[in-house]
Amino acid sequence: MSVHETKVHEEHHELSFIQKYIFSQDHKIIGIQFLFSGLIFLVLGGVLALLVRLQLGWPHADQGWLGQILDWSPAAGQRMSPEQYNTFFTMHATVMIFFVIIPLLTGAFGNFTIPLMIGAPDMAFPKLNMMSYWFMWPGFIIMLLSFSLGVAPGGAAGAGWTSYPTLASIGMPVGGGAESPAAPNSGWGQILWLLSLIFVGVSSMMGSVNYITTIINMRAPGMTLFRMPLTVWGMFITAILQAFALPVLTVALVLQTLDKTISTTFFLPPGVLEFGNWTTNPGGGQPILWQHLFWFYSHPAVYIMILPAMGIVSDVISTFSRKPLFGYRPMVYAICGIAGLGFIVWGHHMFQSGMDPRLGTGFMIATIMIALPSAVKTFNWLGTTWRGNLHLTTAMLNALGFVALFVIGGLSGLFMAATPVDVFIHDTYFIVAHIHYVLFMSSLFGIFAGIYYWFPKMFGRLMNETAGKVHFFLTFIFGNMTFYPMHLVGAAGLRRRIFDPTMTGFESNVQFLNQFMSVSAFLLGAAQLIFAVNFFYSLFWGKEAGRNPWRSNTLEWTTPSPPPHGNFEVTPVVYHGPYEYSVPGMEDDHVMQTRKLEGVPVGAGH
Amino acid sequence: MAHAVQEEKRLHMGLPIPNGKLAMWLFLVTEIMFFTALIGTYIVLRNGQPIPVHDLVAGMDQDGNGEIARSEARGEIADLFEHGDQDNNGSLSEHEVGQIASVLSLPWPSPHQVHLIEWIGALNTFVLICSSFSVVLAHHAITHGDVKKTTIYITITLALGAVFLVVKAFEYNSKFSHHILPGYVFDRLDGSRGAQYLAKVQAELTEIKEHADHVSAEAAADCDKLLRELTAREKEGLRSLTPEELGLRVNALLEKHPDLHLTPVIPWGNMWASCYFAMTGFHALHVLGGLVVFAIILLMAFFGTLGAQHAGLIELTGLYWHFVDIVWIFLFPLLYLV
Amino acid sequence: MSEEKREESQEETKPQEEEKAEAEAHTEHGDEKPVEDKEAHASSSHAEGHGPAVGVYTAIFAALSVFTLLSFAFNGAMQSGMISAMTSFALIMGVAVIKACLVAIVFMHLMFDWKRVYFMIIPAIVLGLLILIVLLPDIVLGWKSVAAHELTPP
Amino acid sequence: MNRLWSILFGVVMTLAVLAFVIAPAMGWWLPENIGTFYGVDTLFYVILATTGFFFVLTEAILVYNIFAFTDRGEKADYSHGNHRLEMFWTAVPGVLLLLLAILQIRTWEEIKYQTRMPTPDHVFEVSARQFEWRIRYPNAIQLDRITSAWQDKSEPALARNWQQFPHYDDVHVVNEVHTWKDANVRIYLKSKDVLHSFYLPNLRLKQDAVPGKTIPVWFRATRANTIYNEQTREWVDRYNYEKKRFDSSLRYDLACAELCGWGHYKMLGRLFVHPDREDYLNWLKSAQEKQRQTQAQ
Repeated sequence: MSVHETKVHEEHHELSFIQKYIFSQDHKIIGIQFLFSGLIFLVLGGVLALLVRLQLGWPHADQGWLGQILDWSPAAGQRMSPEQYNTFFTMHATVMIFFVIIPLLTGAFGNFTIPLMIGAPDMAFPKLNMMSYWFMWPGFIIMLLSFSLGVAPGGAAGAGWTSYPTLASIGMPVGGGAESPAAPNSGWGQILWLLSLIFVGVSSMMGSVNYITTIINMRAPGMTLFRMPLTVWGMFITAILQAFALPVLTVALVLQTLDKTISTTFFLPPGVLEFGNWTTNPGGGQPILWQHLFWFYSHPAVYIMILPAMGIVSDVISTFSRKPLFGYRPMVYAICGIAGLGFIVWGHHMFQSGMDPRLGTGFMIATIMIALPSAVKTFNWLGTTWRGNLHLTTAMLNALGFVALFVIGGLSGLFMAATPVDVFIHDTYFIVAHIHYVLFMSSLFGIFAGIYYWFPKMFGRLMNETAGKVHFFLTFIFGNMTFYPMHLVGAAGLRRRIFDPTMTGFESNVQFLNQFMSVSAFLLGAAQLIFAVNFFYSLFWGKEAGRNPWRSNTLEWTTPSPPPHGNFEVTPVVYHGPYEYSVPGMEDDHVMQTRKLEGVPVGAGH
Repeated sequence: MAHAVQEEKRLHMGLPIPNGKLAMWLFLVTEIMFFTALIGTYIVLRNGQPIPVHDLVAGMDQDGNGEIARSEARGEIADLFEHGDQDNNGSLSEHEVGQIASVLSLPWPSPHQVHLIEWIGALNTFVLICSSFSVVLAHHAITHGDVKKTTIYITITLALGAVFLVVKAFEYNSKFSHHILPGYVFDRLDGSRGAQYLAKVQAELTEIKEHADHVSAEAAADCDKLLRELTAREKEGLRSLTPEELGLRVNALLEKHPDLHLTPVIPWGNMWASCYFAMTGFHALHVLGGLVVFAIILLMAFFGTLGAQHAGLIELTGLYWHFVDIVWIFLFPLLYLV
Repeated sequence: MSEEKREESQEETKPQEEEKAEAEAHTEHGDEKPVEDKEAHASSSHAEGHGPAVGVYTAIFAALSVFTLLSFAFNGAMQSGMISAMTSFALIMGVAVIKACLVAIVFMHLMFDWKRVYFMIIPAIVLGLLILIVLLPDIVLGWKSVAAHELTPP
Repeated sequence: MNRLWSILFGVVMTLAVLAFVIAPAMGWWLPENIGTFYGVDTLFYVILATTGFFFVLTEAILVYNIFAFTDRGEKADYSHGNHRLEMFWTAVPGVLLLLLAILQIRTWEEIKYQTRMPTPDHVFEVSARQFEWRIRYPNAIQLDRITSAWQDKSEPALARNWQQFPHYDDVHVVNEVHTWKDANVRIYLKSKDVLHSFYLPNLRLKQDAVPGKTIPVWFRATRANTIYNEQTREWVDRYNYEKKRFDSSLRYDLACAELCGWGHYKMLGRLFVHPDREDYLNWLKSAQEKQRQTQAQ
């Protein structure tokens, strides 16, 4: 085996373009592939979000040229139909969660940083790594195909990204075709949605097995677990979450696919359901079972979408505060705590679902307690900046933005966690505000921080700082203008997932805020153009970065930018933790992890 | 299996365990979660079924458009259970009715009702245990450098796995021929389902009548009698058999002559079939995957590239295969016995 | 190509130095010892070298076969009314657990590898049981209580 | 001056606090609570106060840090943390959160636990379907029987029977929930097709309707808004009894809060709270009369 593998190693240097950049087995290229596909889908998800906002802001307006482009019927004032609206928000969530945030955080940053930060030449299984990327593509393609009316006559899935049965799962009886009597777009569109997610799930599973193996077994000499940077810790725990939770989602997806295609009855309740003149065959299953299986994965998935960002932000803040991370070990324990508790809180998505209310009490206590590790992390970030020497680069600004906004997202979570309050705000815009503060305002700021921070390592060039700061400024302002008022409209009771928010008294009260949020959302979208231009401009004409532009300590900065195949010229040996900044008695304010400190007592977490 | 880059002798941190084995165990952990969710679904759905016999009879839709019809039907069936159906010329003896009633009142189909034969399941368990044994022997052989023995044991394993699948295929076939498939099972006979059932059984009885030589004389006679009853009543203006009555009669017939191709009524049969095919189907897919790997190993042996350096590969394959065995160890009692 | 070579040559000249550095790196923070791959191979082949003999495997195989018969017998006893359904369920599932443990411990070499993989297996089992336990009140008991109303004769 | 970035953070966070201060004045706030689940509102404010305090605290420290320590021109303090501080800010929020959790339990039990629901004065069935609420009321005699048989919170067989098997002279109404002031209402919530959610914002009530399940729901409305209009001979809502005139804010909507298909947004109804039982029974009688007429046709 070893002889064979060494050979493969050497062959890499005569690889064709396709092997080097398309079907690459190099973790860095794969990471960059994930980065690009994630950013492309970010555009798609963003456009879908703007369409949703358009409808919410001006539900009765004639959409004019846009309607013409999208072929909306002139008879209906060139407005989108409610079915299309459902499709748009369903696909917005699906694309953003499964094709943007998770691939960007775990796929792009996980792949790029893990081997570099632990001093490994590559992932443990490069071929598996490549497969994990290319398994995303059938998912991408199937999901995109479902938008085509030729493939899915009812349009893409429109039953919400949670795809609750029986709306999503009802299919015609055997031989009745794939159309759904419950919702026109839960026919083929829904089946394709399920298949696509199965592919994405398998891809993530491959990735997580690879990450865990790599982190456990391929660390450089001296890189003990408690000397790993927090980014790696975040990725490690995320991978564990995925490994344990994803199979359950896969089962749920498969069972729903069977329900829709071969008339199994896992989620079809006993008793006949009536849709117009059509009735289902009797089932014997349970609609709530889906919710349990789904949230058993999808709640940990929320942490999958935030833990890596927390890790990235910890690294960035420590680096640019020129100060050791405050409370390294508590930070690690907090991540583990979030992951551990994360497995026993899924029921808080189901407080109003008809779940046994006694379970609700238990889930509530666990859920409220999960705020504790999050609070500890926030305090430690503040502790890190306290009496530091802050360098406000774009990466740092984004990281600070993460902290500022994660506080909002974290605290608003308490409202939903509290069962009685949740009775009122469940399925209102309050939850929409919460999820966007956690996933957009936090995870995406974490992603931006990561991109600005590692861009020089990925491509050897620095991004333009001025443009970056303008981008941050506008995103921070418009982001808050878009999502903050959602708390207020949520408190006023505005339901989520509705086509026309002016139908009831309590909802039409806040229509002004809806328009305000829509305008802000368009501005927010426009501000991202600055990022796109900056990204591509810097890719080709940015300033040369050199090995360690930020004067960071971690191992990836000991290599050239971009690192060569195999990463390290010499296997690095690690002597101390990753956050030894501003060590007293040293001239330089940073000490690479590979540099031995003589006579200075150092140690993470002590 | 394990194409690890880092197999060179080099200092590194971590566990004293090769990457391949660690990853295989991680994979098995995801598989544990996968099958837990699948089997868990089965367990909770099965134990969640609340409905004893009168629901087959009365239906349980709650809009209650026909309360009167329902209570009438309930009364009739209660009569049927208590005294036998008098105008049936005793084709359903009291004992039989009691027996059928007790079977129907189970909250879940018994193995018998869905044509599961316990000893076949046990046989398949034994086959898989044998294959586990042979694969562990193959691993033992290859660690001692005995490639020839390894090849033999792997061949045995492959053959046993194939036997398992063949047995499974026969089992599936018997389900197909009795229409015990999700969406096809008649587990309730209210509303339009009842009319569908009447038509279906009538067609099947006619079919049997036309090809009477395929079944025993006694069975043919019983079928003929039932068919005559079914059709004669319509002509003579008598009260026709309700779907529920017909269901009981067909079940009784099948009790007597298990080989008849008649569609039985199986309360919760759809749910049962859904669970059965999902669980055994995924298990069979895993078996198939294992067989593919064994076939690859055999090809390697055939071309002479198999050697002691592949001990790791065989160990990992063995781990996977044992796991598949363990899954079946749980599936067998859950599906066939308890 | 050249980089590879350089790496290798440096590897060759460095090991002693590195190991020393290693040792020092660890005296400061001795929570984890580095492992040499040689050692890893040695310890996993340990299982093979001094692993269970064919005799042990055969014994386990025999035990598994006997247990399969046993669960079959329990089922028969239940059907003929000798033991209650609950008892037979408990016995049969108990036998299944024992069989699974035998396979895992001996055939899957957990008797050697347990201390290296337990940290994955235990959480999986705990989480698996957790799903079941949480689903029980909701789907099993919840249904039954609703059903009880529905079954009350009018 | 890089430290000016602190102004951005400071201003945005101040505006965030201000937004919650001015929102009630602008009407972007919790709708009027006409039910007895005051606990929901109280706990909302308790959590708002707690989170508000921590929000201001953390953001203020963050803004201060950005202002004070940006480009300090001297080396950062070398510190890996403080064990006692960690213990402090783990223990204090931990205890607070636990208290917060315990605080919720009673209200939750009051709203959802079947065993805690009071003996009802009024019983009806809500059956959701795409995209309307079908409501079935027992007639006056049935209602009397059911409620008088209801003792010690235990549901009588009569009620179970009624919810399972519709009676021929039940009153069927679509999208209109009628009750009277201060009546304990027990609803049997069902769904005929997909998931729906029974959402009465003014009563702080929300419960999913699950096909195949009957879920009990209760509430008590404490403010009447319905009056008999002599001219049109109809009962109309939005009537303010205290001010003796119509008031559009007294429109109590019933909405579906769980995505149920394309028409989810328009699956709406109204809550009519009659001033007393007598008025309700009058309405019931007229609705029954109307139903008979349409059936006769």
